[in-house]
Amino acid sequence: MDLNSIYTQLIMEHNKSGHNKRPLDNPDIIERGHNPSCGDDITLQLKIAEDIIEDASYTGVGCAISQASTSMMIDLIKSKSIDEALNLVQTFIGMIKKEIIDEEELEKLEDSIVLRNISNMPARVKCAVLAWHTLKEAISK
Amino acid sequence: MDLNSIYTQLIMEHNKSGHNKRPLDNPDIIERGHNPSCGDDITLQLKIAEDIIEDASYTGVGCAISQASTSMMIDLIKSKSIDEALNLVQTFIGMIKKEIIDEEELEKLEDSIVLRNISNMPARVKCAVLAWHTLKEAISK
Amino acid sequence: MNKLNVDEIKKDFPILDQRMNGHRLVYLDNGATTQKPIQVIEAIFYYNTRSHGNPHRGAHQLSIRATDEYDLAKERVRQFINAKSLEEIIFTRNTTESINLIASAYGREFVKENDEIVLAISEHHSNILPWQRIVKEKKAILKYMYLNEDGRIDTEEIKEKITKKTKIVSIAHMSNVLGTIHPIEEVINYAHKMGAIVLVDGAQSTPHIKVDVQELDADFYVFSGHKMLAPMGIGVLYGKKEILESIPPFLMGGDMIEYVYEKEATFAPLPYKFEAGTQNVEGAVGLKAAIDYLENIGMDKIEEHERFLVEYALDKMLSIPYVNVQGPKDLNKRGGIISFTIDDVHPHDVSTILDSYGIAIRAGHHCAQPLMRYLKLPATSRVSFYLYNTKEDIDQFIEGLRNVRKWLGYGS
Amino acid sequence: MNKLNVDEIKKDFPILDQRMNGHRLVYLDNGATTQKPIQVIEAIFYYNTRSHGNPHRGAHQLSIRATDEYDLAKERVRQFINAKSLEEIIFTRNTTESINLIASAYGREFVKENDEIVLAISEHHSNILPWQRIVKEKKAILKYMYLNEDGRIDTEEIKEKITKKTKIVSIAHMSNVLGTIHPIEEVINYAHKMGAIVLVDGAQSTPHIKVDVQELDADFYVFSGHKMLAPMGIGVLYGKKEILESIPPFLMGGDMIEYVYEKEATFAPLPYKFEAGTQNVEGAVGLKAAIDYLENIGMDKIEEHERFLVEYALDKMLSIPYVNVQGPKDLNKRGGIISFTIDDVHPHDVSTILDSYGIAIRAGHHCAQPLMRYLKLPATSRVSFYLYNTKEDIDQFIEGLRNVRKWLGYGS
Ligand SMILES: Cc1ncc(COP(=O)(O)O)c(C=O)c1O
Ligand SMILES: Cc1ncc(COP(=O)(O)O)c(C=O)c1O
Repeated sequence: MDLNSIYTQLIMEHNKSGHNKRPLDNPDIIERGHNPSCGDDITLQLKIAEDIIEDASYTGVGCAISQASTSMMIDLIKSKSIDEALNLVQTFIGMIKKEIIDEEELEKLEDSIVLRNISNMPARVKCAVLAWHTLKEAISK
Repeated sequence: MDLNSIYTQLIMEHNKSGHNKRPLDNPDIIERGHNPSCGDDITLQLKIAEDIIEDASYTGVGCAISQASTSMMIDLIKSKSIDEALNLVQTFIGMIKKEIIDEEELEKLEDSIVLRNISNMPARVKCAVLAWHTLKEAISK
Repeated sequence: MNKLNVDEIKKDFPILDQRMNGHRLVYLDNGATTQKPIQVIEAIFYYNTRSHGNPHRGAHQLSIRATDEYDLAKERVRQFINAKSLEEIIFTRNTTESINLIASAYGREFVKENDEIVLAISEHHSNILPWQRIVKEKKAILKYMYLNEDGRIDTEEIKEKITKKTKIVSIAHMSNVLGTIHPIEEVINYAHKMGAIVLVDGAQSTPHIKVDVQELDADFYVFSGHKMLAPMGIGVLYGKKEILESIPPFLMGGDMIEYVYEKEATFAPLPYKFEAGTQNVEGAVGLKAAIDYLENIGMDKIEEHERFLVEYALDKMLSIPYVNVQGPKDLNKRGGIISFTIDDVHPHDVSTILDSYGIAIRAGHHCAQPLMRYLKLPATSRVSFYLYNTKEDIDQFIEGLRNVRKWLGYGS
Repeated sequence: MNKLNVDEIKKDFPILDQRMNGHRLVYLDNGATTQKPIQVIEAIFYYNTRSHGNPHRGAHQLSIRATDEYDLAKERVRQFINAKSLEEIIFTRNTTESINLIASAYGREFVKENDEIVLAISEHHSNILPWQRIVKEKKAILKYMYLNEDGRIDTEEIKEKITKKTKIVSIAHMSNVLGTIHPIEEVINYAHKMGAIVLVDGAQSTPHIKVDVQELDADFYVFSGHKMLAPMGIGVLYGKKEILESIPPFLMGGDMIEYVYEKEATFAPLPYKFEAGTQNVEGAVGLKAAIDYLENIGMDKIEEHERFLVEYALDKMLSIPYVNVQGPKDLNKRGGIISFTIDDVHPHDVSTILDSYGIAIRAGHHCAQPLMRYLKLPATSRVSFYLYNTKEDIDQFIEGLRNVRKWLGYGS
């Protein structure tokens, strides 16, 4: 296991910066996601106008991987449509499960692509996918 | 394990003859003894006059070893006093547990001494001692 | 048709390669517990020397390996009995615990006053006592399906005992005393029609015949590892997902939770809800290796081999006048278990005498006292076969059998 | 004074002789489960290749050998914890099952409305959930003894929580999170004065310190084999004979009976009454070998060695400014477990990073969510030692610890 492939510069920065970690004013959707077994617990907040995710943020606690994954996801989905966002979730989960390996397809995940190596760390997969599952719950309702 | 030391002529005869296997008329004591795990189930019947066991018999079912042991015990205790009988029980149990090994002491067990080898067959010890434990229950009350 | 190469198979079982009381060991007590092939022994050895950790609890390599091994074993069991999903496979300690879990958790939740629970009279104590308790607790009613002369349950008996009042039917797939294969498809179909659920005790069937829980449509199916070449201390409870989801946990503690507060707790999803405390990973690893071994040979071939052994043994036994065989005579209705008595000789003496010839059999009530009482037998002797038994084993057994009466002073 | 020869001991543990992620494996997750010496592995191997049978059920040699092995193991456990008689030793699957047995069987029999059950806030989920259930069923009351600043329960707290209304006190001898050794003598004395019985959860103590149940006067004492060099799937329940006799069976079936009729049954005497179904003889054999191994070295020496390791580790950890150690500072009040946090780094990241240096530790809530909530910590990292850990193991751990923050972009 190469730690460098997991704790990358990007993850480090997203984990530390916390630029997406704040409550929104009057969010349209609030969705909590949690991993009882490891204690990661985040709350996604979304502002949605005409099917477009206008703003997004999160609050909560968790490890660097769950925090960075959440933050990167938020960067990615802002200004996207609900359908696009759902498609991104699918792509991300597919990447982690190693079901999607086509580089071109994965490119649309932008920064989040750095999390692909987490599939080599079964104990931490749950941390990486938490935000994405939570988003799916939030917007497929 | 030498089967000859267990299934002896004597045991065979006691098992087959059944000369002590009958109900008594008006017994003074009736005591049931059983081994749930193997199904041996005997009922001792005793006639007692002034501390002397005047007559004894048994009814019930069980393997050759339990039947023979019961029959030999009955032969032994007839006309003995309660105290003598209790003492014989102790000697018999002591023999089986290999706590009593003195030949002279064991001699008083008469025929029953052939059961000493049962201690090499842990699975059958219970069969051999059933009658003796039952007798003890019956007469130490 | 490919036959079992039993001589090769036997080499995999080191324990069988020993002499007992001066004779070749012939192990015919497989209904009680089975022996382990070196492949199972080595799988456990390898686990213990390379991969042992507490599964599901750590992020370090050993814990991850242990988790993988555990999950792989569960998937293997799922395939083996063709369950729909992993959530339906719960590892327990043995058949007894599996049945207790269902009787307690399902029974306490769903059985009401005057409900009926139906068993077969031939059930093992482990499939009787837990129901006696729940029936007492709930003021419900316990009923038994009795056997016909051939040791089987017939259609009329099924239809008489299973009614609209029946909540649960619990029945062994194969009797551990008579070897009878019960008509569980018929029982399941009819019980479902009446609105009852069915638990199948597969302790004696799973090791010997191909089981498909979906095809059977069993609601619960349970078995023990130690009767199918695997270690002691590991058992399986299969349950349909909807049903398992509807019942509360049984044992509590460890990883079967979601959130725990001082006064209350929420529970993990299936199957973890029913797996309290540290699980027996070694046992699971051994069970996986055992299933690999069995399927590598082929359950159909094992079944065929045992049928041959039963036929061969029955034929010889029936030709001895003082041997009385119990159970069905029709080979299609029975598995590799034969219970018998010998005139004038108590079953315990039979087993001690045979043991002196190196032959391991069982004698007694076989944890089925109600059946023994029903058959009016205080005890029987029992031989039970498995894939490593040979024609020679049976010859040695028959030879021993012919000597039994002599030891007790009977001419033959 | 004779010190432990750890280099020799380490050679007995083949699993420790491997490299993990390019580093020497340092196993510091002994609180979760421990590794097996070759002596234990071989005892199981030998059993499986020479002596395996179903105990207590057969009159043949293999069954007799299995019975002997099982009984010997039980006698070994009796000696190890100095129980008065064999009837007081019941083999279970693990600590969790032992506690569930008591909570269910004793609790259902004796706990009445408004009775109080008292736990420590630091209990493992396995010692919380079974009590939550019985309290709910019986409309009884669950109370917690809280810890003082030093992570310990003081006399005032004991006297406040344990009262004449208390029926049962259930408390760990040693906390699996903080390493605190609780004042269980004091708890037991006081509880007895108030008329309550005491269950001691010895999962973390029995492997590491000499336990004498008679001296402690514990009513129940429970522990798991897999935390003391033995296999998974075997645990122990010690109970005072009079108490065990007064409570009904828990799991039912198999050999725990005397007579079984269609509608009712009578039960076997102690300890069999509580041992339903086929027991885990291999597990018992492994447990015996583990106790032999431990006592051959000496529990006092093991305790002393661990104390040395804790002192050495604590000293180094306390000198690192961003490491925060939980639990008692007084070495006499704690065993070989240290929970800690690192500024700015989540415990799960700590454990993943240390794993990449070959160091196995645990992170999370350690199955003690109420304690974590009480301590206001979402999670901690935890190291836990055993007889095979060395000074070098701790050096490597400390070295790894010093690298953790860098991986997350902090200067040191
Ligand atoms: C204090 C304590 N109690 C109970 C348990 C549960 O033990 P097991 O999982 O072996 O049942 C543990 C360990 O996980 C423990 O540390
Ligand atoms: C039909 C049947 N049911 C249940 C059991 C109990 O299995 P275990 O002792 O493994 O729990 C057995 C075997 O003893 C059996 O043969």
